[in-house]
Amino acid sequence: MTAVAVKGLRVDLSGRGVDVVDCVDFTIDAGEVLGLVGESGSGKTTVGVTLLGDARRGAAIVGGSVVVDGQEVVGLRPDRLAKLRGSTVAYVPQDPSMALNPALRLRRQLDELFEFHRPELPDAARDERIRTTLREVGLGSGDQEEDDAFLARFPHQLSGGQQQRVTLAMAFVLRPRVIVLDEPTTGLDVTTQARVLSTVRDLCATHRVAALYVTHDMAVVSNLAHRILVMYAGRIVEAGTSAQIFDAATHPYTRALLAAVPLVSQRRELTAIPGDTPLPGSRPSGCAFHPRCPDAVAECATTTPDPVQVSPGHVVRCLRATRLGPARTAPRAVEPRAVRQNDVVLRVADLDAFHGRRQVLHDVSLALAARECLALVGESGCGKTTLARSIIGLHHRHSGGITFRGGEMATRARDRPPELRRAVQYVFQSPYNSLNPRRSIGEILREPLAVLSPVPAGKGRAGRTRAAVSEVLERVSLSPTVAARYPDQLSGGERQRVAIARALVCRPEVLICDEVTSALDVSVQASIVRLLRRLQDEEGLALLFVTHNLALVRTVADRVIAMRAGRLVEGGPVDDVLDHPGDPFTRALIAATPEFGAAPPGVPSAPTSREDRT
Amino acid sequence: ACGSGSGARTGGTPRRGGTLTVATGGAKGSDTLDPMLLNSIPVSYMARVIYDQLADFGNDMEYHLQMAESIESNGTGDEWTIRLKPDILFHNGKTLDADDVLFTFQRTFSLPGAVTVGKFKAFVDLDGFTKLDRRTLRMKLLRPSATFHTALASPFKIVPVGFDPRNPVGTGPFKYKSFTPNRQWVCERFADYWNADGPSQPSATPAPPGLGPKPYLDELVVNVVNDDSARINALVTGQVDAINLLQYAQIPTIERHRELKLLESRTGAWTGIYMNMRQPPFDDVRVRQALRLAIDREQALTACLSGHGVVANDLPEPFATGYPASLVRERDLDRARALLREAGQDGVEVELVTGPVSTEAVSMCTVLADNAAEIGMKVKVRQVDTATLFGPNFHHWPFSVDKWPPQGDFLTLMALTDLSDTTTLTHPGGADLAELRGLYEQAQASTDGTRRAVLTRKMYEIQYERGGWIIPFFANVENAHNVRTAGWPEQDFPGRTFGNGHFEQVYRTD
Amino acid sequence: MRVGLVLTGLVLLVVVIGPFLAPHAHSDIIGAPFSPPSATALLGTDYLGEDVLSRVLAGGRSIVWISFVGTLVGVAVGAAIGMTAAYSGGVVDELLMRTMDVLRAFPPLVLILLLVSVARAESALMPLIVAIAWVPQVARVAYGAAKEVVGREFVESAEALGTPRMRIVRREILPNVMTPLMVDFGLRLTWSIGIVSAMSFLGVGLQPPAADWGLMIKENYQGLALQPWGVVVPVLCVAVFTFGTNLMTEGFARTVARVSPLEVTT
Amino acid sequence: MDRRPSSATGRLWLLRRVVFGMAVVLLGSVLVFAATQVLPGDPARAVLGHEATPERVAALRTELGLDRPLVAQYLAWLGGVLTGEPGHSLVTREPVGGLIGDRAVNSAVLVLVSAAVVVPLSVFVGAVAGRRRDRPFDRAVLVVTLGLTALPEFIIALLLVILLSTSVFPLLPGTVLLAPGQNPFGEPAQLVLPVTALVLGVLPYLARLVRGSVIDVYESEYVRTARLKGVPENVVLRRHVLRNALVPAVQGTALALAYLTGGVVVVEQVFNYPGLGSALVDAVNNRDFPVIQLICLVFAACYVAFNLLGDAMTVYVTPRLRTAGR
Ligand SMILES: Nc1ncnc2c1ncn2[C@@H]1O[C@H](COP(=O)(O)OP(=O)(O)OP(=O)(O)O)[C@@H](O)[C@H]1O
Ligand SMILES: Nc1ncnc2c1ncn2[C@@H]1O[C@H](COP(=O)(O)OP(=O)(O)OP(=O)(O)O)[C@@H](O)[C@H]1O
Ligand SMILES: [Mg+2]
Ligand SMILES: [Mg+2]
Ligand code: NI
Repeated sequence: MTAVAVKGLRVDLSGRGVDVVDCVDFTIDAGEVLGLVGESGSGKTTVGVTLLGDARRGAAIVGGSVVVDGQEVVGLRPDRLAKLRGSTVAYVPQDPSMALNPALRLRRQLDELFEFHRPELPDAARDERIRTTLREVGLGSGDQEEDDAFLARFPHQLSGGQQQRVTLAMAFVLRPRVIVLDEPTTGLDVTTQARVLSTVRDLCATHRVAALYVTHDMAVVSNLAHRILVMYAGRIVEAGTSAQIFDAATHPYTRALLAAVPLVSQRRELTAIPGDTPLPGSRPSGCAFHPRCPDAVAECATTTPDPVQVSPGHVVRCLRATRLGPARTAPRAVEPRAVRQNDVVLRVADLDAFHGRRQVLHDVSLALAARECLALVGESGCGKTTLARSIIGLHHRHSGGITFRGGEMATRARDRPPELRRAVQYVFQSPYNSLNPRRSIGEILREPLAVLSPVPAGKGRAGRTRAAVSEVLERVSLSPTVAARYPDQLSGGERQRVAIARALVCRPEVLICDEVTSALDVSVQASIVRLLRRLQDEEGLALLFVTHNLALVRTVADRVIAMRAGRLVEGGPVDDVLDHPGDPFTRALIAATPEFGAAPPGVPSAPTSREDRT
Repeated sequence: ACGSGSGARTGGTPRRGGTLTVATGGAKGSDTLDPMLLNSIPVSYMARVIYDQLADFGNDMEYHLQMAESIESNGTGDEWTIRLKPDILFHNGKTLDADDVLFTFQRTFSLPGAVTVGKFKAFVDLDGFTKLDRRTLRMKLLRPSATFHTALASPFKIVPVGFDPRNPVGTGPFKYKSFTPNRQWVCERFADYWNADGPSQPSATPAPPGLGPKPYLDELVVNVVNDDSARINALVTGQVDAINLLQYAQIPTIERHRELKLLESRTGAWTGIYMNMRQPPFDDVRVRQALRLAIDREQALTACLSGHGVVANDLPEPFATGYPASLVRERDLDRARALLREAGQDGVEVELVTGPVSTEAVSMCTVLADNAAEIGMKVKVRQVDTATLFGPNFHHWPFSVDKWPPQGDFLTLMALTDLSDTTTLTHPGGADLAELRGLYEQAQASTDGTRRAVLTRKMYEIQYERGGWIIPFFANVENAHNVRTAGWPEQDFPGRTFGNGHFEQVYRTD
Repeated sequence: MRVGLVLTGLVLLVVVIGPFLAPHAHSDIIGAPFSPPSATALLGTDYLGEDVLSRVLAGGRSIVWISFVGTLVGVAVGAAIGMTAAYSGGVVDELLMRTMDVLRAFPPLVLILLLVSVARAESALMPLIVAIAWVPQVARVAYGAAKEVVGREFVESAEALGTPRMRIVRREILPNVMTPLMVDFGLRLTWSIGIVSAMSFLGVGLQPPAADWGLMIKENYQGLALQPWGVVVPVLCVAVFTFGTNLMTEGFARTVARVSPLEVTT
Repeated sequence: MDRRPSSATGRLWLLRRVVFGMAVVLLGSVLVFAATQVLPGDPARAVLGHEATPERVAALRTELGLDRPLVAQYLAWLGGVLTGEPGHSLVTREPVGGLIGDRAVNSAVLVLVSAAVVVPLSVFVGAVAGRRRDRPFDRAVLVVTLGLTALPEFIIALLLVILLSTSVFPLLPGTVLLAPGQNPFGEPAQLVLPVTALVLGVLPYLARLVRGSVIDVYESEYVRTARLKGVPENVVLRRHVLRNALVPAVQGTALALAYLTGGVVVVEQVFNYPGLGSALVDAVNNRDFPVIQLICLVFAACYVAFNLLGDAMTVYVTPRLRTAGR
């Protein structure tokens, strides 16, 4: 039974005749989960909210039809639309911390739905429904008093995972026919994500709800969605069942996306998609993907492709759909590198670190060899950043030894000699935060040179500095013209390259990367990872790679150490640790990481202590 | 000047009783109803309402006896006998007698900051009093003073023995009810006013005969509204019946409103500019005279008073005996320039310290500076607040301003100003001072009025030729009231506003 | 924003070249007080008989100068204090900002009155007095803006490089608080004009015979019924100037800073 | 979670704020005292007037304690303030407390009445403008508020007097005449213009603040979520928008109150209103520093109190802060 039927949907930026999405057709059956994937800016959210008859401020649905549960929502009167929203079709927003009203208690926010959609329902019945739903999303305890106390809370009194579950409960409490989930797990750690995903799957199955699941992460939908739509620049470029997409991806874009995803189970050479997603209004003619497409031919630039059915239910919008060879779902696996372990450049011994009076690191010791990439993994809040910041001299409250090539390093960066400050460099997590928005890239890159003055003063200094800047930009594969731009004129990936360039410009020996890819799309992540590997190979950098993403560890690192609650729990060569995890914690982490290609991973359902209600 | 409007226009039938609400300007936080400390316009006319004097100058500056039946001196002017009128009651029911007068003198001399003491200091001997009977007091003075009776006529308010300024008691037409400095004070009718049937000051709308004894009003409420605009606003919107210290520019506003009437009077009050004769460049008489010749009195009168006043010739007390009306100074820029050049002070620069002592004080200085520039003298006007103006430098500014009410007698004034060591602003010295002193002593010692007038005139002439005062004009006082009130005096030569405070003859007509 | 620029420019033009165009010296008495407009006095005369037009042309200098310099100095000093406190943290932060809190407890006009009661408002001192009144307020704004920046990673990155503190404040923090500071400057300029003219109005600002718009309003208000121009024109000048600077600030805030000016200040 | 402080720290927070506020006032008193003690003018002279002799002035200086060391003067003064006897006016010789008390009440009435008018009005205007963003009403509000901010307060006040009292429509009294001790509420007509002047002074800022925060909230994800939940538009405004938009409005109100206390100085002067502001201007002109000191201190205390109130209210209307104590 069809719950959603979208035909010829087009959303324009108001009054500008520029489409955000166009020619979108799809259907969702009751009980079916449809995955909608694509890079940032491809129009996923735009499509998602049209199912609720909505378009964001500044945009409008200008064509096509959206039939939800037998009712056309395009052009529906506002009051009728309001009746529909929440009861027939529900929405789970991307960021629960922003989407819950901070001034209202949870009960009120849940109850509100009954107030407008089921006013006839007696209080007791409502209560019952709310508590059942809470149980379903894994928040209910079965104990009425405890539930009441929970419902009396305000949103800020919940953890991120709990907040996301509340939004799920809000969506499911009225048993809608259709539900739209917009990247509901971004920002959650893997274990929490795994639990939210299983909740969604169970709920859709039990209540026969049709779901549209929006995400940019292929791995996430791989074991959730029955069918998948791949979106690029406002068009659906490929649609098919989960199996068809993962096993027989046809569109070059889909293939590229898949090739960019790192896997826990397999060390693979990640390939990045060159360039950026085009914005509405500046999309290339013909096939919008052609400038980035490895398989593009001249025709692609001029002819807009029509959907082609390559097999039953598998539709591809590519001129060369039938002519491309078999899918290369599994990129080339690579061998681990050999690193000499005895050439230790950086050593941390028995480090205890504190935030205020709280000790966050206990007896941490590690050694980093030249040319080596050491990954540091651990769940959120375990102390990874604190360790990295202690090494670089930004976190001062610690005891224990940090030595560089045998020389003791002062706790404060300012107290260290310039030579040491030059040799150990740090790249921050967020490229949006780590570049001064008011200074040009050139100025940003010249700053380390000016402060550490490796370019000797004297005549021609300015020229040599400029040369150094151009050179470092080239090393991170950016054009020297970027120097004149400001950070907000760059994409996230380009910014992260600049951040890396800033670290590289004074030719360090050790680079500490703290979650440098977690704010980026997978394909951009792939390009950054490739860049780091290249630098390591070509320049002999030693890398301390901090991450919570185990799949990345497999791809990037030579050795890994796992940390839990401020203590190291396990360490060793990457393949040893990931293939035969010794610590139960490492094992759980591996299990929760979404995977495709390999056997679908199991999803742990027992809540861990972190998620316990306080 | 446009006088007090055309004909009498009253709002209705005159009646007794009622409350008169007025708004006054010029009040200070330091105002007090203590009659020895009167230091602002409002308290000076309020004192007239509550207290009374032995003798007085009328609104026309004519001397007359008030509570005294007689004030007589012996032939040499060093012994005076004061006889009081009978049956004058204080507000507390006590009858006025010689002890009260004696007490008033004693209090004047012992109260810190008493303003009236200056007039008496040189003459009155506190041990020289003899009480002849209940109503008669004889005073032996330290030295002759032929004008002692006029000194008694300038504000010298008789208070009862044991007077307490927190509960002021006098013999005036109104009884004190409440007083908050800088806010409001209230007085009520005193039924036993001794002079209830006495003569009134001339008025365009005198009380009709049937109105009974004075005062006619039941209550007098004086609100302090120091801001000129706020004050006239209060009158226009009917919140008060009368206001004082009207600005000349506001006169047309009054004239536009049919229910409002202007009350304008010439005065003998003046704002003077004082040259310190002991400091250069004013130690040279030529410089002083040059400035006095340079100032354009007509222009000053127009600019500062919009013409509401009369030109003066650097001499005060125009109503005093001996005032030389013939001494008129014409503007003469050539002579002024010549004098300045002679003195070698061409292009000299001086600072003129001025402040809000009167509404015209600052503009007067501006005009002077303007005129001085024409003879090649650079006068820099520095405006300061009263605290600074009257600060420690007050008597030593080289060039400054101050405002004076008329004293009724030039000798009294000289004693308070140029002849006083401590309070002079002009600091005459040498031969001038000696000559002035001599003339003053002679005049005080002569009981012959004609001779006194001659001596006084001599002093006036010295002032005119060599003095340090610049008095460009006498300013009119401007008040306004609505037509629901009448009986206001036409004249107010002392310039104390509200018809010199003669509220006892004001009545309502609504 | 363009309208604001034009208005402000117009006023500044009057201020700069006005005195040269004035038909009379600003303190020359040219006729009877409050005479209506005539050929000699195009806008009539004021309470002393001075030419209103000449005084208007001459009277902008003081107010524009005092409010501009006062605001500039106040914003500069306040910004320096706020940024230093925000970046230094710890004792310096507490010391500076608590001092500012104490100063901030006095409404600007009250602080100014307090200062004026100490030092008379000589025209050279006035900008300083205005500046002092703004320092604590601006310090607060700069502190807030800087505090948001000091925790950011690019500042840490500079610290990890061992960049000298002053250089961090100048190079990393200042550019980021510049925008709110500019908006703040615009707003405070507007307020300064109001405050300077209010000072004249209260009689604690510039003193006659100086020509000053605020003073003119006070001086000629009583003659409003006779000769409105003496009040209306300076009021218009003040209003146009504040309106202009206000529009400019608003425009700047919208286009460059993408914030409402109020958000910056509160 | 570990970030949540206990209830004790919540109460401690308030206590600390109060203590801190008092410290600010105390330091403010030092500032005020220090500032007023370096006066160049001689208050004794100002009191006695122009006919006083130097001996009289010296005697008065001694009497007033002006010849004692500064610290001793300060401590004596502070002790006096704390025990309710903040000295005597140099000018009237009356106890300062008595002089100011009545005026403080008047000013408080003025400020509170203005606040009572301007706060709901601003919230209403701001909310409607924010709701109808970029529509004619909103545009009109923006233009009018911009125009109002361009006019200094005293000019607004003068224009009001011309317009509504003396010249154009003589409807209302343009001068306030209150007997000492008289309740300003007894003469409501007299309050209208001063209150209007203050309201017009504050309205632009507060209304724009509310408008801005309403717009922000309208743009927020949770309002979008509420709409996507099918909540009717009027309920969205009432329940979801206003409640959250209130937070900046509360802060803004505290600010506006503080601003009003400053604004009374000018407005009182224009209307001859017998309040603290006009008393301060008089005192400044008279160099009556016991009065200056006390009034400035009262202003500072009010400001601190308003801020404290604003903070407390903010905490109260912001669950995130209010429940921090749980
Ligand atoms: N109302 C709007 N006004 C302006 N631009 C818009 C609007 N709605 C969408 N866009 C633009 O259209 C493009 C698609 O937006 P959309 O949010 O649907 O993408 P998305 O795939 O959900 O991206 P993300 O993964 O970042 O959430 C973006 O470039 C966005 O900037
Ligand atoms: N400035 C701080 N003050 C107090 N506690 C802090 C501070 N920064 C971090 N912590 C605490 O220290 C612990 C370790 O934090 P850290 O940032 O090192 O974790 P992390 O492993 O990097 O986490 P994530 O993966 O979320 O980045 C956490 O419990 C955190 O709450
Ligand atoms: Mg999206
Ligand atoms: Mg971290
Ligand atoms: Ni006349």
